[in-house]
Amino acid sequence: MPQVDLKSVRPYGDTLDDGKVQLGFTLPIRYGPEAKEAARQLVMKMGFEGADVVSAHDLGGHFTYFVVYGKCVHSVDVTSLRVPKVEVEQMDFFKINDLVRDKLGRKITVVAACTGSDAHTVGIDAIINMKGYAGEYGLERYPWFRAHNLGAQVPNETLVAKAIDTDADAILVSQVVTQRNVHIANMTRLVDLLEAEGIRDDVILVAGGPRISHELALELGYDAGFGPGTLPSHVAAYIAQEMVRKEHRTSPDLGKER
Amino acid sequence: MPQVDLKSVRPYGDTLDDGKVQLGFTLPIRYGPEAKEAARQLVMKMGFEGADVVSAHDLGGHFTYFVVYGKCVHSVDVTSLRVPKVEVEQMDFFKINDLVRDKLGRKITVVAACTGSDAHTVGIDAIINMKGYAGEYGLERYPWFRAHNLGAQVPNETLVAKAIDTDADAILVSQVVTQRNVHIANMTRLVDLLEAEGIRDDVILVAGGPRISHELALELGYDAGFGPGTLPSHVAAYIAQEMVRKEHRTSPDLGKER
Amino acid sequence: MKLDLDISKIHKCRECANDIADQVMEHVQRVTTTTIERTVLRLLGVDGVNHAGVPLPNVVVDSVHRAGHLEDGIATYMARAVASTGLSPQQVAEKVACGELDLTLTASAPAGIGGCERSVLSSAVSASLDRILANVATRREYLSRLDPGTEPLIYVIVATGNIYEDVEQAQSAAKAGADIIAVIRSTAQSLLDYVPYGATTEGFGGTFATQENFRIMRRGLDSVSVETGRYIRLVNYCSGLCMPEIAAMGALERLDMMLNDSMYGILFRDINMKRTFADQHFSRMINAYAGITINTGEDNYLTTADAYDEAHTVLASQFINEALAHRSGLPDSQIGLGHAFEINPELKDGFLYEVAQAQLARDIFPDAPLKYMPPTKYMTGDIFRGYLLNGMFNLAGVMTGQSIQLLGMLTEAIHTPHIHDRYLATKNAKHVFNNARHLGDDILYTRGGIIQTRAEQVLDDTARMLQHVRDRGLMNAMGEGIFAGIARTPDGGRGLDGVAAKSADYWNPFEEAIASRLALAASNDPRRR
Amino acid sequence: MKLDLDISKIHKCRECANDIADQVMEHVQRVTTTTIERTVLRLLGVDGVNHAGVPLPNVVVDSVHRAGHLEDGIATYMARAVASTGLSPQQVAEKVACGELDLTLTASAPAGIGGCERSVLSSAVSASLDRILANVATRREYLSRLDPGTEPLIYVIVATGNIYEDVEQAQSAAKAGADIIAVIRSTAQSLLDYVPYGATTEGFGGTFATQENFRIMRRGLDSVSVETGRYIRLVNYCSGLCMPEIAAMGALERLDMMLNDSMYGILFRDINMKRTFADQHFSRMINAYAGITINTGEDNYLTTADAYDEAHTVLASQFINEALAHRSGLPDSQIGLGHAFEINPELKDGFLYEVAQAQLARDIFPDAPLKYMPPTKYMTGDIFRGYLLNGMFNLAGVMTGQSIQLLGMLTEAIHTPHIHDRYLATKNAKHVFNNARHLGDDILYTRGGIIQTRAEQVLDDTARMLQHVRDRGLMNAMGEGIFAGIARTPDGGRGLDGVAAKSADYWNPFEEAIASRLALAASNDPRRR
Ligand code: B12
Ligand code: B12
Ligand SMILES: Cc1ncc(COP(=O)(O)O)c(C=O)c1O
Ligand SMILES: Cc1ncc(COP(=O)(O)O)c(C=O)c1O
Repeated sequence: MPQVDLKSVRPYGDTLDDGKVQLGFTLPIRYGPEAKEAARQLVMKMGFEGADVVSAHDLGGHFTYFVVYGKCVHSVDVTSLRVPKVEVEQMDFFKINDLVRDKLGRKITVVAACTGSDAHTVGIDAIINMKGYAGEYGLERYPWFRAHNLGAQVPNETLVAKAIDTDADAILVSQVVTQRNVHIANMTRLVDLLEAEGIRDDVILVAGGPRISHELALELGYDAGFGPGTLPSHVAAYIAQEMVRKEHRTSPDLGKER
Repeated sequence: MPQVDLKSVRPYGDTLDDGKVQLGFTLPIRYGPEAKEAARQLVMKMGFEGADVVSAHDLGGHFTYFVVYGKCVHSVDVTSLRVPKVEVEQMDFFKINDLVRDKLGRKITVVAACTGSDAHTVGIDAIINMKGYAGEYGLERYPWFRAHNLGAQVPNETLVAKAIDTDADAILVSQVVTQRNVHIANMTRLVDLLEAEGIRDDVILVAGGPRISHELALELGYDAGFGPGTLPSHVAAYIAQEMVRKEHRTSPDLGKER
Repeated sequence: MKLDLDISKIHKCRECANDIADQVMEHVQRVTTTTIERTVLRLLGVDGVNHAGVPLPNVVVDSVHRAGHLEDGIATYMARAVASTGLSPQQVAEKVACGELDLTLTASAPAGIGGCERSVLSSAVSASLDRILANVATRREYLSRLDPGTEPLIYVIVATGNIYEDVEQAQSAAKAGADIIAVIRSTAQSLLDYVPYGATTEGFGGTFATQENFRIMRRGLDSVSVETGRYIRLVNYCSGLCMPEIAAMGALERLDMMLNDSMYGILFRDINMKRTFADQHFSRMINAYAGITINTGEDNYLTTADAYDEAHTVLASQFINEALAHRSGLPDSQIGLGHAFEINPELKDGFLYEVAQAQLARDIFPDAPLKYMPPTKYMTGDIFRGYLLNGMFNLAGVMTGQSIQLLGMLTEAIHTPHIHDRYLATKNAKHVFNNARHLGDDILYTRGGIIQTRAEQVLDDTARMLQHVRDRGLMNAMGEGIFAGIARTPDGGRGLDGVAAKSADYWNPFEEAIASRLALAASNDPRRR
Repeated sequence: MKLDLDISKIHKCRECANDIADQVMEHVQRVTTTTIERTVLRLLGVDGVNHAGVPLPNVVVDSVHRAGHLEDGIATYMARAVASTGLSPQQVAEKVACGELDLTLTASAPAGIGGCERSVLSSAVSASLDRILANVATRREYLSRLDPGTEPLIYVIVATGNIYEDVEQAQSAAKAGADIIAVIRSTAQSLLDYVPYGATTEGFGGTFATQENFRIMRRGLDSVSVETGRYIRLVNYCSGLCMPEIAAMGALERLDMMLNDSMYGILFRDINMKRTFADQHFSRMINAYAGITINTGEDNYLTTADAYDEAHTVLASQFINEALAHRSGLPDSQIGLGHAFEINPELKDGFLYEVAQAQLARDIFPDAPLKYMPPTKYMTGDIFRGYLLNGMFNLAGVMTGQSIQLLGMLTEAIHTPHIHDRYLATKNAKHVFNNARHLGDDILYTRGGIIQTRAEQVLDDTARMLQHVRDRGLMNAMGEGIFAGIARTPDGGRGLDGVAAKSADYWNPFEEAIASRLALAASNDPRRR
């Protein structure tokens, strides 16, 4: 097979650069030959060289669902991609606790919640609860962490109050429901509140959820974002390392002495 | 629900004009966050406002398969679409035979084949064979048709020879295999041969197959094209009506008298 | 019985569940709640909102409750007001709303009201109950005239947040073959201590349950029923802080099924259990009277707890839901006990364990219209895998004779369903149901095989659990996190402030009337079966 | 036996099939064909093409055949030429190709050659056979060192037309979990009366079967076998006008399975039956010797005939293929009888009929590595439906203990598989196999139920059909369109000109050697079991 040109990568079906892409969508129009043609033309507008409507289904009168295969002409320059990633060295339970003990000398306090009207606790519980997730312990079991899990449907105000109350080092927010971008509004509001309280820079602010990426989190003013498949140790390692970094920034000598 | 603007129709997920489209494709690059970003960017290039890589699979080292959902910004003007259609009034077995008897007064001869290296006879058999298809008789059972089915893998030359030999009124070609556009080459060659023999205008030239549209057939110089779901009566009605039209064109009075 | 279970163990479980339910009923009969009283008003025809958008039933009940007088029941006050003003209940409510009338002023009157004062409401009570009866008749008429569907009935959800888009999606689904449409509620409506008003177009993850929305959707479905020749059933939720009010709305607007679980709100919405147990009872009486099939929510346990390890909690909860439902007058044919296909699909022979669980429910509750919930927890963004899992789920459904199959969506992990997701799901179910229609009849389970052994084990675990719950009492046992790993206490959670002890003169004309029409021995006699 | 079939009916069928096969063998033993003789040359090491691109085995055999001298076997001429020139067979062939040598000039020599002339080839013969044995040993060694896979083995096709792309796709499939890779051939290679030469990159709907392509793919699979720790099997086709030549190539390049049906070419490629019956026999002897499992092609019947109505033709053909395979020395463990999941999926209870058919094959051929083909005919552009049908197919496969599961592609009706189509198919199969691994063991079929009744009916129809075929003789019966509705006559079709009656002095050193190594009683004694 000829070499892939990473400066110009195209979809691959069974031959390099054949551009093969499958699409599925509904148009709010009546089923029939014209509908198929509309689907074809729509796909052509996306930058396809050929498009084949391989199936069309009447969804009851005035909607039609299509599956289309086409040959995409676009390409991506993979060499120029930069994906922001949480900067963290992977560590296990023991190493993380050792790091906190040795470099920080005190427990890290975190408060966590699934905020707004969101009641999906399974994700945040996976990170925080004793019992943990995928064979790993949650933060509650880390001897050098003090974790407060406020549970579901927590108003941003309550979360901020708890953070102040416990003098938290980190705030962990879970957002699962994303319909009508409710998570964006909700996450933004938390940052506003923290800023209004003047404590935004005192805490490490972390978001997580199945549709959260590090990039999105950064955009919304968070320090880090964690997506699907996150393990407790990922989060704990990040917080611990970030705490140590912070400590060194603010009082470099003290940090070293401990 | 607000009215659909037929001049600007967009994909519909659950809200008018939300533009929701699902895509699936493979890129010939290694699985990982960069690959996901490449997929996202590729979709953005197609004219999407947002794109969410909802799953990415490692296809064994240097290929990654993605499923992406995005919001397409393109729209189609459905009011301006024109889809060429075979011009034919639908008729049943009895009406068609009556038409041929009454307006033509002689049997129509057709020769049919699945040409080139293509051995998919089920489609052409459906149209021609006695036993027919989907509850309809095939052309062999039409008393006012004389049908010769040459079967599979018939060289274009053989087909043309048979058409000359039987003084055929119509030639029916089936093409199922389309890989590397072998059907286009094959169908084009048949037209060339007919022209070389000087009989292109003496016959009604019809193509059919799962990837054949009337539009494509016209483009390649055929009189009509029939796609998936064609019934014998569709083809018979078309040929009968076209024969009658032809007859009237060439000898209008004679035609009327019969 | 396909599983050859030990009948005595089943009897044992049912006995425990009855004892558990009776204990709960002792509490239920002693209290009323704000939403029960608002329900009374709604059934008396009180509707609309005040200038601030607060529903009139809330305005009126709160005015009495704030004054600490809910104990006699709102009907007592309303009857007095009607008797003394000659206004209709709605007019009384409007006057209360604009401050022109204060119902609590009559609170100093001698406790209890005479039969003659009570009787001013009797025409309003009958009118309301007759309207519901008329709905029952209309439903019966539709079902006899149109195709009532074949089990497993196909149940899909719509959840756009906009009732008008919901109708589009529902009609499309019906045409594709769906039998039942559920309008999913906007996130956390359960936590609202009032029912939103009017047609709504802005929900999150679902559409608000309002009476107007019910009406709009019912009209949409009736029209598509006639068009397709199949009666399309409508579902909504009467969970949360307004269980009985929504039950009443559903009864008035001819819903066919309602999600109504005796413990869902307690566990999953942290609603106070004293509140919920009272609310669920009255709401279920209304459901029963309206011929509405309830859907219980055992599936929810398995979204947080492991479906293999905690299978017995589902069965235990089904027994409890059944026992409590009987006490509200629901016949077996209206008790749609819930369960779910949520075992980790990567488990070897996982399909056999799913079949075991589904068959177990079928064998134990032969007359219940079991509601089978699809895989959700282990769904990922891999839509093809999702489509296949849903196919296996549909196979388990038809094989084990489930009644109501809530279809899984291939995009479960991604978004609330797009119009074609639902279409594809319906095709999937129809294909599997048809292609394997009689598979269940055509096979036997090997004695001592994986399926049969698993079923026995789950039944044993259930019996043990129910005995424990009986011994501790359900309210206390719930403090141990026995369901879904969630612990709740009798006085924790939302809505306890809406619970009031009944006085000796407490009066709820609808409870009385429905109990008598349903021939419930007496609404406060817990010894019913 | 799960189906509780009447054993005597099965015996009856097998008896008929043996009689049918014996009749065929009477013809087989009397003739040779151009491709059989070319195979002899290939096994003697003759390879390469002439200036016009014609393979040397063709050049040499044609030169003799054109002169009408094939009756003695090409080995006779080659031995003479080698003996008289001292050249190697390859050198002889090259000289023939450039016109420097004419083998037919020795044709006037006294018929038959002496043992001493014959013996000049014996080292070439043993070298060739030993190389094949070494391949058998290598395979065995791989299978013992690496994971040999669990049945049903996952079989997928690659079909890009370009052998290098095929390797990419095959390796990706292997990593996803495929156990077996088949390289589909370019459209109509069956009709070529020669085997293309060298690495090829331009096929239609598949890739040319050439020895170099076999080698390239074998290398690719060996490398991924080591990488994944699982032995990945390689398959190609020895159907068509070159059956035994391709069998020889497969033996030399360590293929593990080959499509080899006794009637496929006759029915589906209109190849002359006298030609095919002779070719399939020798090709299967080579397969047998090389430890290659054959895959028969009964699935093809169902792409033109209806799978429900014509189910018995599949079973009848399996019996015939088995009987003929035994006569070529194939043990049951190498007879991968084919069948398919092709019943119209819209048929009510269709899945039950599929299970009946698959279980029937399993019960009747307990030691055969049955090859189960996926739905193709009723696949449409609806890829989700396709994915589901394939899931049901996979379920039938694991439930009934199939050995080789050729995976269906969700895009079956659209294109030859894209790289992710195969990936998705593999995930589908692995999911279903794991999730329902012991379902077959855990259930019994109801006596007199749909499945059992259907199986009996198919067996009865099969018995009737085989009796009829025995009475008429297979060659005549094929004129009646009994398989796939296709009628063929003994002298019709392609390739009859390549058939020659053997002389008394006919010599085929490989047939002899293999027959003796396989302990076949004698290659021309048809009375073997
Ligand atoms: C379980 C579940 C429920 C359960 C929740 C039980 C509970 N106590 O959590 C119940 C049944 C109650 C429920 C209800 C609803 N749900 Co729900 N539910 C799901 C489901 C099936 C699984 C979610 C889950 O548990 N995933 C497993 C966990 C482990 O994964 P995770 O959340 O991604 O978490 C991981 C990472 O993201 C990360 N992470 C997550 N949070 C955080 C936080 C931090 C700080 C960090 C570092 C990491 C991190 O780490 C975790 C471990 O790796 C999904 C569908 C699906 N398969 O995804 C729908 C889904 C999430 N639900 C959905 C909806 C709409 C609802 C409802 C709003 C529906 C309704 N109107 O009634 C209700 C209401 C709930 C509410 N008020 O929010 C939608 C959301 C659609 C969208 N994108 O907006 C989904 C996608 C289903 C769908 N397709 O419609 N649901
Ligand atoms: C059956 C079948 C076979 C059978 C064919 C048996 C036979 N005697 O026909 C067998 C097993 C032999 C076969 C072999 C191959 N097949 Co095949 N086969 C199919 C299959 C499963 C069904 C086709 C079919 O019968 N459809 C049913 C008929 C009724 O539909 P139809 O052809 O569309 O016909 C209708 C209309 O199109 C129209 N019509 C058709 N012709 C005509 C002509 C006229 C004049 C008119 C008016 C109308 C008309 O009317 C018909 C009735 O409505 C398809 C997959 C699929 N599900 O579609 C693959 C498929 C067509 N095959 C395919 C391939 C690649 C092959 C092979 C080349 C593979 C190989 N390398 O060995 C071989 C070789 C065959 C060859 N030389 O051509 C590919 C083609 C890919 C492509 N687009 O190029 C497909 C799509 C499978 C795949 N995904 O790879 N195949
Ligand atoms: C019984 C029951 N009620 C209600 C709901 C959800 O409604 P809400 O989010 O309004 O609590 C569910 C969840 O599916 C349920 O199972
Ligand atoms: C036994 C057998 N041989 C060969 C083929 C196809 O090969 P060809 O197109 O080269 O005839 C098939 C079709 O799948 C088959 O089943």
